[in-house]
Order: sequence, then structure tokens, then C-alpha cells
Amino acid sequence: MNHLPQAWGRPRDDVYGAYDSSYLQSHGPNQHTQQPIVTGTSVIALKFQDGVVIAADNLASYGSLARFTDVKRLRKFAGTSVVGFGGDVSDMQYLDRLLNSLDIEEAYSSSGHSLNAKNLHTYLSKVFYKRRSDFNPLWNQVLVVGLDDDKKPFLASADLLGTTFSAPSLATGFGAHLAQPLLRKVAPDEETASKLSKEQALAAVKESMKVLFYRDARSLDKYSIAIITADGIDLKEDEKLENQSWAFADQIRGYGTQVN
Amino acid sequence: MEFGTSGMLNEDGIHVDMDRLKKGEVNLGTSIMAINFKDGVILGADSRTTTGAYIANRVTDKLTQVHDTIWCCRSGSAADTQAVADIVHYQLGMYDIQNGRRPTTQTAAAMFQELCYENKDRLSAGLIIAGWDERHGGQVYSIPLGGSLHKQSYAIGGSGSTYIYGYCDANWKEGMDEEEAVNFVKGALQEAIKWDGSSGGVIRMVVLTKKGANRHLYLPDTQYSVRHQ
Amino acid sequence: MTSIGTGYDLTNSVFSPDGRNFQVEYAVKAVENGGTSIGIRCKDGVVLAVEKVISSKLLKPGANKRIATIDRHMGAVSSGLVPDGRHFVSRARDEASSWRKVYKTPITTADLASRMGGYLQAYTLYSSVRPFGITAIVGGWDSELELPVDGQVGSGPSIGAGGKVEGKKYGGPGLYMIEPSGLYWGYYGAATGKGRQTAKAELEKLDLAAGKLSLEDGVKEAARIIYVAHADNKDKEFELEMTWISNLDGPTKGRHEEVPKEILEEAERLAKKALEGDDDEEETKEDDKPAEEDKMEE
Amino acid sequence: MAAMFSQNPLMNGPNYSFNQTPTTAAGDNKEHSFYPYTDNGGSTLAISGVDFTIIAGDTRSTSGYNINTRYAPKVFKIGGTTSSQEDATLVLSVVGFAADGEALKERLDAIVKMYRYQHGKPMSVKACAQRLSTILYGKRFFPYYVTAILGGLDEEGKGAIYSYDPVGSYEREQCRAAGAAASLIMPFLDNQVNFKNQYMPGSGVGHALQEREKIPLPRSEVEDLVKDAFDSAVERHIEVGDGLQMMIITKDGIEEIYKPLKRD
Amino acid sequence: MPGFDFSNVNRNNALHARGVPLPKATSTGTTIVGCIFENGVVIAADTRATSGPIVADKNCEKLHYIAPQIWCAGAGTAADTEFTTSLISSQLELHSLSTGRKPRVVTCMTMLKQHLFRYQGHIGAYLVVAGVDPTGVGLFTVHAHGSTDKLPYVTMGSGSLAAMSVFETQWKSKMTEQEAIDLASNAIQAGIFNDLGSGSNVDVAVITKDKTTLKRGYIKPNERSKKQKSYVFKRGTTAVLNEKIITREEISKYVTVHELKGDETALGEKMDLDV
Repeated sequence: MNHLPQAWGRPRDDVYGAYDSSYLQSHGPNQHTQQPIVTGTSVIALKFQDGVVIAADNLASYGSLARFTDVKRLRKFAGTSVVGFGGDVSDMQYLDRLLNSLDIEEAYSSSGHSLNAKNLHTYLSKVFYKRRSDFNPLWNQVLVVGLDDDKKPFLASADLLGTTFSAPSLATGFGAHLAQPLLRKVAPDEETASKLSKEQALAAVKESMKVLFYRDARSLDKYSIAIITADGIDLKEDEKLENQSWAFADQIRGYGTQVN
Repeated sequence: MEFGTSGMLNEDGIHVDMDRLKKGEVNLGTSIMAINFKDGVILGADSRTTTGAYIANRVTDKLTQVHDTIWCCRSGSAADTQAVADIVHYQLGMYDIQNGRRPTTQTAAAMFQELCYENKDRLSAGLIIAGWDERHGGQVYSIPLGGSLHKQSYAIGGSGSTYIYGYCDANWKEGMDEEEAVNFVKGALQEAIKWDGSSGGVIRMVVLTKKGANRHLYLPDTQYSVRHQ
Repeated sequence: MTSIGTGYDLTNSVFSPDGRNFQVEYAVKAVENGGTSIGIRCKDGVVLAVEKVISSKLLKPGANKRIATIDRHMGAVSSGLVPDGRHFVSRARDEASSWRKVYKTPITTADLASRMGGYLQAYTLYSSVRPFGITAIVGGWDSELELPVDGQVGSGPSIGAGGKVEGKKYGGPGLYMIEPSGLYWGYYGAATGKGRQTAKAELEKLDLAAGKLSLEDGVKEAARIIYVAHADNKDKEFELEMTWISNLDGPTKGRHEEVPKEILEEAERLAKKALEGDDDEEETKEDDKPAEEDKMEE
Repeated sequence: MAAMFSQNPLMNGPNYSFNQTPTTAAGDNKEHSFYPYTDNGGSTLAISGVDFTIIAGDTRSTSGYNINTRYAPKVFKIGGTTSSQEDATLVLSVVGFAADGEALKERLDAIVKMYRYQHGKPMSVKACAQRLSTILYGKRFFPYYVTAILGGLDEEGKGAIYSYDPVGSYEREQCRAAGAAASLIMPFLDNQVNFKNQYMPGSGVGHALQEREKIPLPRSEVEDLVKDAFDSAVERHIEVGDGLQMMIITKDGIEEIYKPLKRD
Repeated sequence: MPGFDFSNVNRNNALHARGVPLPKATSTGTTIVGCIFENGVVIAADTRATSGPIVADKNCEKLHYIAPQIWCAGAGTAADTEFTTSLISSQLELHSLSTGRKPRVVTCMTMLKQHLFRYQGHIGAYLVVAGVDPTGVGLFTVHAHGSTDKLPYVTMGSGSLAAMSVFETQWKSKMTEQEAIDLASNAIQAGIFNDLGSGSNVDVAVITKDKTTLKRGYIKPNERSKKQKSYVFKRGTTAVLNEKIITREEISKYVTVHELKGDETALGEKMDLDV
């Protein structure tokens, strides 16, 4: 032990390891790289004949702590599109403001045409790609839904690396493992998706949210769901999961040999 | 072997490294909270500052005023949170002078968030902003580590808060009167102090209403039962 | 203006011995030559209107807008040098967006007027610049509801915040006029440009201070006043351009938008009718009024 | 345990004093936990003929064991004058990190378009090939993580294919496979396109045996080869599948064909 | 017991640090599932085996025999699942012979978990154990570290999430045999089509009180399409650089040679080593 006053109350190097001072450094490569802290889990979405359904639960986690249970992760844009955010919540808020200012700038000219979901997705993916190329990523995976230039349903994904893709159904995070198999079954290709009714799509998405609640440890039974069609956005932010199945637990005794 | 020279000391050579970041070390040793009640908001905090197991300050004031009736609770690095609070204190003062009206709690929250978000890779600050203004009444905002901004009915933070999520959720009522509200805060912080080694000392509170800011102080040797201020 | 500069008017930022800044006064002259702009602060919104004098038959009708959006909830119109007006708008947009960036909430009409007043005043201080050759009217609707911090999540207590001071109203319509000197005042009704005297006289008749005029009526009045003000300037054709901002329950939901075509046309029709009723000798001149068929189509 | 005693001033002579206190931090680099690349799987393939070039790619996009989408094109028309690229003369395929691939495609497309506007004629495949190499090398120390293949018809109207590594080394070739299943497909092409390891039966004994004569393959046969190559790659590589996108460049333009592949 | 010999650990770490890649084991990326029905249990598996991103076997068997009425589906390292199940199968048979009773599912499960626990996860076997014994129907999962779960429906392997999503939406209690088979094979197909580690066909084993039915290739949704071209080479395409003829007499010194009759083809098993 060191008994000199300057060492009082300081974590001992032999216990905690040497002080990592690198964060103080002001030269060398930019040290933007962080990690997500307060995070949202899956977002899922499915196209149907005249629109898209998108859903995400209302939880923001802090590690395994369910820290904020009223976080709306589906964000409207320009009354035409919805962006569903997974990943870091502070970056989501940054992007929300960025898109808001984009919308205001769009209103400067009264040309009548507004940005649709496809334009929005292109814009967002370039923002993501730029930030990853600067080694300062926005830690999100997002789904953008709305209509494209031909007023057809539009659904696409963009993530922190700038990777983009589109499909009749998409899901981020755990949803890619648990919800996609179900959604793909309902809409294996664009053709099938274009024949789905709104009710079918809604049912499939709600069913998927239930599976996610059963099997994703960072999920919540309260969620937001939006239906986007040519008529506009129908966003509900305080939905609750219904018809859950837990009763079969009474049949289960022990983990192996126990019978009572 | 040399004495490690990678640390940083200030003039007094003692206190600065209280908040130094060790690899893997979680340094949020504190319990803070703020709640909405019928007439405004109440902020509360313990008074312990630790470095490792050593209590560097046992009567810390973690409740910081940034405007007349806008205050914040600080957790994380003392240096970082003080720097941030000082900047916002200055900015809100300027706002008042330049625009000829008091800033709202939203204004303060927006400023805190901007600083915490844009400097997230340099700061370790978990803040709760609470304030009262004529138009909006009492409001509570939470800004956790990454710099996101959350409006809440009540907010808890710091390492001690993990022990009282259950207590707060079970005992929370909206629209409490002042006495109930003070007891809620006191009860929650007592539990946090009881179970969290990094929290302790006295309980400080600030009540913000249209009457202004009103401080409370409760001491451990009287089981926090007597108000001393 | 009775006196001339006698050398004190050759540069900006120089006072004459009797305390006048001639450059600023000349700028006001430029404004007085511009088409009439007006703004009306109604109980549930704000109307902006401008008499857009048609300088050439080759201009496309409806193009070359003169009223600009500053932020979602705010618009501006100016009389005088059009390019100066454009720069004013550009600066106002920057102020509005920088306010949003710093405070994460929309700028109020009063704050924007204050910022722009300061900006224009700076152009009277230096010899290297000239004052703005415009007088601008800024109209906006400041949300009457509590505004969130842009991007915030969560909503606080379900019963609402405690400790609010009841009975006070916040937000509402805002109308400001900013002059080349940097002077800005809030108005119930504002007018500038060539026909300002007539327009002001008409505005005064409306008793706007009583706060009774509805936005729908305001639109009609605005159209009529522009037509009346134009009557002194009949040799030139003009186009009426109008925008409005209603409260959150109204037709624009707090946004600054163009007045829809049908409503605009109806207002113009009533304006023309009112004009005919006013003085019968005018009706023979009806052919002079801009008729759609006369205009060049692109 | 040595560290425990290292702070004893007596052992190390004069130790810490306040005026020796460092005020700046040591300059060693902080590790970055963010890795800016990912691999989106898939494979591409190009074969040139006498008067045509075929470039093909599967349409699966993956991340880990997941399928992102079953339809993500890897083959793009480049340098047309319209958004539909109907008058394009060049085709680019990219496989590897899809976001870099997209960025590279858009950059090259913009350059080739500008060339066309400025010179009033489409860029030659040879010139475009050199330009692509320069673009790739321009990011030598933060590369586009893609394997690109550029195809078109050369000045004589012959099929031309240029293949690249991620930092711009390139070469004109008869045929090339790239991406996840490149090592599966390439030997097949060597054998079936360039007739490697094929000799003419009875033309000699031992080393004297004559190699099978190289004859350019007709278009229909190349199309069949491409389909067989991808069908086989799908059988043995988990990241390849879902759909086959083929672009056939001839003097009459670019034809696009889509065929389904297995989706398991 | 002397314990394990870890002397090669340091050597392996040193080699790995110098860039020598670890030997790649064939793993069964895999989707496996099990599901109880009215009077029996069904387990099912896909048939893809992978080595990294390469398909090592397009039609491997992941349903392992333990006892006539106890079967096991395996995920993880192919060799580990293979050897572990056959080891326990042998032990269980000996146990059954010595007690004179039918083997029980719980016995099998307990032997497996104790074996795997002893190896602290180094044996990478992830198993679904299912069977019917005199006490009734049993269905368990066993993880490589030795933990077990008892559930009416289970999934494992890289496709387990895809398969579980099917169970979580379609499972109900008291299903008929056919319903259970359909559900299990649907779950496997969710793995086959959504998880890259799983593919090819669906194998199913149905175990009831009376019998076990192994339905190898129960569904084959991924048949290879016909080749566009023929890839038959003319005889003589490959250069012959030298020739050496070994007579039958000579080779008979080392191995036993069987004469093949007319249309008979050689089978690996038939070849005996002459020691």
C-alpha cells in the first residue's frame, strides 16, 4: 500500500489495473467510437396490399434494466412515413430532430411535392454511411415505411454501417430471428404481400410481437403499431399484448426427474 | 516499477482522481431522484461521494441550482457533472437576460441534453433535471449516460437507484400533496442508502413550487425523522 | 422628406448634424415603392397578403412567390427590394433553425422579430454595407399547448404536471413589422409598401384590437384591403398572394401555408365585388383587372 | 503481486510530487470497438463471349446465419442517362460489404454519367475499368470492402470483363467468379470455359497429349453454365441462394434475366 | 481419479497465437425440435451439416438411436453428438440388461447431463432427448454444459429461434400424432428456410407406446434442379502420365479380394482388412 496523500482514496492499480487515460488524449484518430447505452430492441414491419404495418415495443433498456417503459420508437415523418428505431435512444432522438429539420426545410418551397418514404430511406442511409465512414456511427438499425414514388407500399432497412435492404417483411434485432420466420411465411414474396389484406397483416404483426415478448429478454408487452396507407398514418402508441399463453406451465414439474 | 504516471492530478492533488475511469469500473456511486407532486417537483439525493471504498465526502450536495426554480441532480463523475451544470447555469442566466423571460424546464433539459449527447464519449454523467415554471408547472427529465432525454413523472438515478425500482413503482402515486411527496422521496432514499454501499450520509431535498425553492435536510442519526433545514 | 443629404447621405453609418441617418431614410423610400404587403392578426390565426405587381406579361402566373415560410409555424412577407427580402428570409430561416438546434423548440414570433430587428439594425452601423431596402412583416402562431423538447421521449404524469399557474394563456398569434432601421413593433394589423396609407386606414376600421375577427373573415378582409390599396395604382396589373397560419384546431393546424385556391378565389371575388360597390365609376374599368385569360401561360 | 509494492517510494527512489504531475495524458491509442465493415455474403460471376458479356449474381443478402432479404441485386447497369439506366452500356457487379458496394456503384455511375454528358458518348469499358481502379485505390487505407467485376463490350465489339481486388488491382479476363463461393465456382469455370485439364482424346500419349482447343462459347451455352454454376454453389455454400440475376450485354443493349434459386 | 490432462492446452494456445488455425470441426448448424402429443412424442431435424460456410453434408442424420423407444436429436459439434449418443446408448443398453427393465428417458437424460457436466462444456453436444417408457412420455433438452429442461415443446440449434417462433404461435396441448408431426416439420422448415446453418430435408421420428417410426426424408423441399448441361467427359480427356499395373495375385497379399458378379457394385462395408 502507498500511504502518500496523493494516493488516498484512489483505486489501487493492483486491484483495478492501471488508469486508462487514453480518453484524455487530444491528438491521433478521433475517438468518437462509443457504444449504445439506452437501447430499444426489435422493430418489425410487413407490407400488405395497400400499405405497410410496423410495430415496436415501448421499452428503452439500460443493459438488462428495463429503465424506461414509455418510449415511443415509431416516429412519424412529414405525415407520409414512419421510421421505426432499434438501438441507441439518444441517437434516435438526434435523428428525429434531424428529420424534423429536413421536413421544415422541405416546406420552404411550396412546390407541393413532399418527401416520401423512399426518399427518406435514401437520406437516412446516406447519413448512416457517412457517420460510419467517419468512425462515429449512429448506433441504430431502422425500418422506414410508407409509400414509394408510384404510391406502392415501401419498406426498407438501414443500419449503423449504412447497409440497406428491402423485402416484403423486415425485422431488426431479435425480430430478425424470431419474427421474420413468421412474417416470411405470411409474405414470402412481393406478389403474395401485394395480396394480403390489412387484417391479415395486422394479425401477423401482432402475433410476432407476442412471440418477441415471450422470447426476447429486452422486450415489453406494451407496444406501438402503425398502419401506413395512401390515406395517411394510423399510429397507436399504447397497445397491449392480448391472448397470451402461459397456462401450460401448470403441467411442468422440475427440470428432469422430479415428478411433484 | 514506476508509480503510474498516466493519471491526472489537480492543484490539491487529491480530489480530481475521485472520478477517474478505470477499465470496467462502474462509477455511479450515488442515489438521486426527482418527482412530480401536486404543487411542483421535489429533488432528493444522498450525500456520499466514494472512490473505491473510501468516502471522500460524506456531506456532498448533489442538488445543483441552474436557475431560480430549475435544479438538477448529478450522478457520475463529479467533475463532468459540475462542468456541465456550470455551463447550463451560465446559459440559462444569459437566456433570461437576453430574452427578458425565465427559461422553462424544457429549455434547461434541451441544453443539458445537447452537452451530454454531443460529448458522450468524453463524459460520464447521469443527470436528472427538475424544475418549475408558471406555464408548465413541475417537470422532471432524465438524461442517462448516452445523452437521451426522457420526460418522466418521477426519475431515479445512480447506483443506489437499482435497489429502489420496486419500492418506487409500488409506492408511487400521482398528484401527492407535499408531505406525502417528501415522505415518498425520503422513504425511497432511505432504502437506497440502506442497501447501496456507495450511497449514504444525509438526505437532501429541494422542493420547487410557485413559492420558489425550499431546501430540506434529514440526518441519519435521527433516522431521517427530523427536518433540519 | 424636406431636406436633402448635403453630403451626409453619401455613406451609411454617418449621422447628419440634425441626427438623421439618410441612408436609412432612402431605404425607406425603396420600401415605399414596393407592392403593398399586409398582415392581419386575427383571434385564431394570422393572414399575410401581398400585392404582387406584375412587371412583365412573360412571368408565369402563380410563380415567384413573395411570401416565404420561415419555420413550420411562421411566414414572412416584405415590400421593397425583392432580393433584400430574399436575404431577409434566408437569415430568418437560419435564426429559426439555430433556435431549434439550441433550445429544441420552435422560435416564437416575438423572438424571431427581435433577432431580425437586431440583424437589420446592424446594417445601419457600418460604412461597408447598406441598410435593407425592405420592410418585412412576420406572422406566426406560437403553440398554445405545452411543447415537448424536440425529440424527447416519455410524457410525465398522466394527470399532467402539478403546480401550474392557472388562468394564464400562452402562445397565440404573433405579427411583427421590421423596418430598415431595425425598428420592430408588434401589430394587430400591419401594412407597408406603396398602398400602406390606404391599407392602414382600412385596417384601423376593423377594430382588430378587440380580437374578434376570425381567420376566415381575416382572409377576406386582407384580399379586400389589397384590392382597395391597389386602386391607387391601377395602371399596373397585380396578383394577390396570400398565406395564413391558424391555431392548432384550425385549417392549417398551426402551420404556415398558402391560402387554398378556392378560398383565395372566393376572397378575391368578394374583394372585387366590394370594390365595385364602393364607387360605381370604377366598374367600367373592370376589364383592366387581371383576368386569367389575359395571362401568358407557360 | 509486484504491483502492490511498486508504489513504495523507498523502493523506487524519489517518487510522486505535485509539480511532476502530468497534465496531459499518455499518447497511446485507444482501441476502437467499432468495426466499420460487415460481410453480406453472396457470389458473382462473369463470362465474356465473342460478342456478348454475361454478368450474374445471386440475390441473397446475409448477416451471420440470417437472411436479410432474398432479393438484393448485386449487378448494376452503369452510366445510362436515365434513372432506369435503359441506355447503359456497362455493367458492374459488387460483392462483399453491401454498403460499400452501393457507395462504389453510385460513385462510378455518377462519373460515367458525367463523362457521357461532357463527351457526348458513352465511356468505353477500358476507360471505365481504369477509372474504377483509381477510385478503389483512392481509398487504399480505408478500402471499399468489395470485389468488383466490370463488364461491357470493347472497342471491337468483343465481350470484355475486368476483375478487381478491393484496393484497385485489376485485370482483363475471360471469366471470373467472386464472393463467397468464388473458390467453388472458379475451378469449374477454368475447366468449362477455358477447358483447363481437358485434352483431346487420342491426340497423343502422356505429355504429348494435346490440349482441347479453346473455342469461344455461344451465348446459350454460357447462360446454361452460369445457371449450373450457381445451382452447384447453392448446394454447397450456405450464403448463396434465393435468386439468380443475370445481365447480358450485347450490341443491342443489356438484357436482364431473373431465375429462382433454392431458398434453404 | 487422476483428472484430465490439460498439457496440450498451452501448446494449442501458442500455436493459435502464431496464426495456426484451430482445426475446423464439422458442426451441425442445425434446427432440431421435439414436441409431445396425446400418446407419444415426435422429434425432428434438418439434414444439413456445415463446416464454416460450406455445406459438409447435404443429407446427414441428426436423429440418433439411443434405445428402441428413446431417440435423440443432436446439434453442435457433429462428432460430439455422434459419440455421446452412442456411448450413452451402449451404457443404457447394458443398464437395461442388468436391471432387466426397459430403459427410461429420464435415465438417458440423467446419464447424458452427468457425462456432459463432467466435461464442462468442452463436449459440444446440444441434444433433444425424447422417448416413451413405462412411466410415460418424456421430452428434454440437454445443453453442452449439462443443464436440462423439461417442456412440452423444445427447439435447439442455430435455427432454434426460427423453429420456436412456429411453436409459440401454433402449439396447443393434446395434439394428435399427425398434428404434432406437421407442427414439428413446419418448425424444422422455418429453420431450413430462415437459418443459413440449417437446410435440405426434414427427418422425423415418431415414438409412441407401441413403436418408433423413423421417417427419414419426411419432407424434401429442396431437391436439386436438373442440370442444364451434361458434364460427362469423353474417355481420354484426362492425360495419363504413367501407368502401373498391380495384379490381383499381388494385392491379395494385403487384402481379401471379392469377385463382383455382373451388376453388383462394391460396397465399403464389404471390404475387410486382412490383419
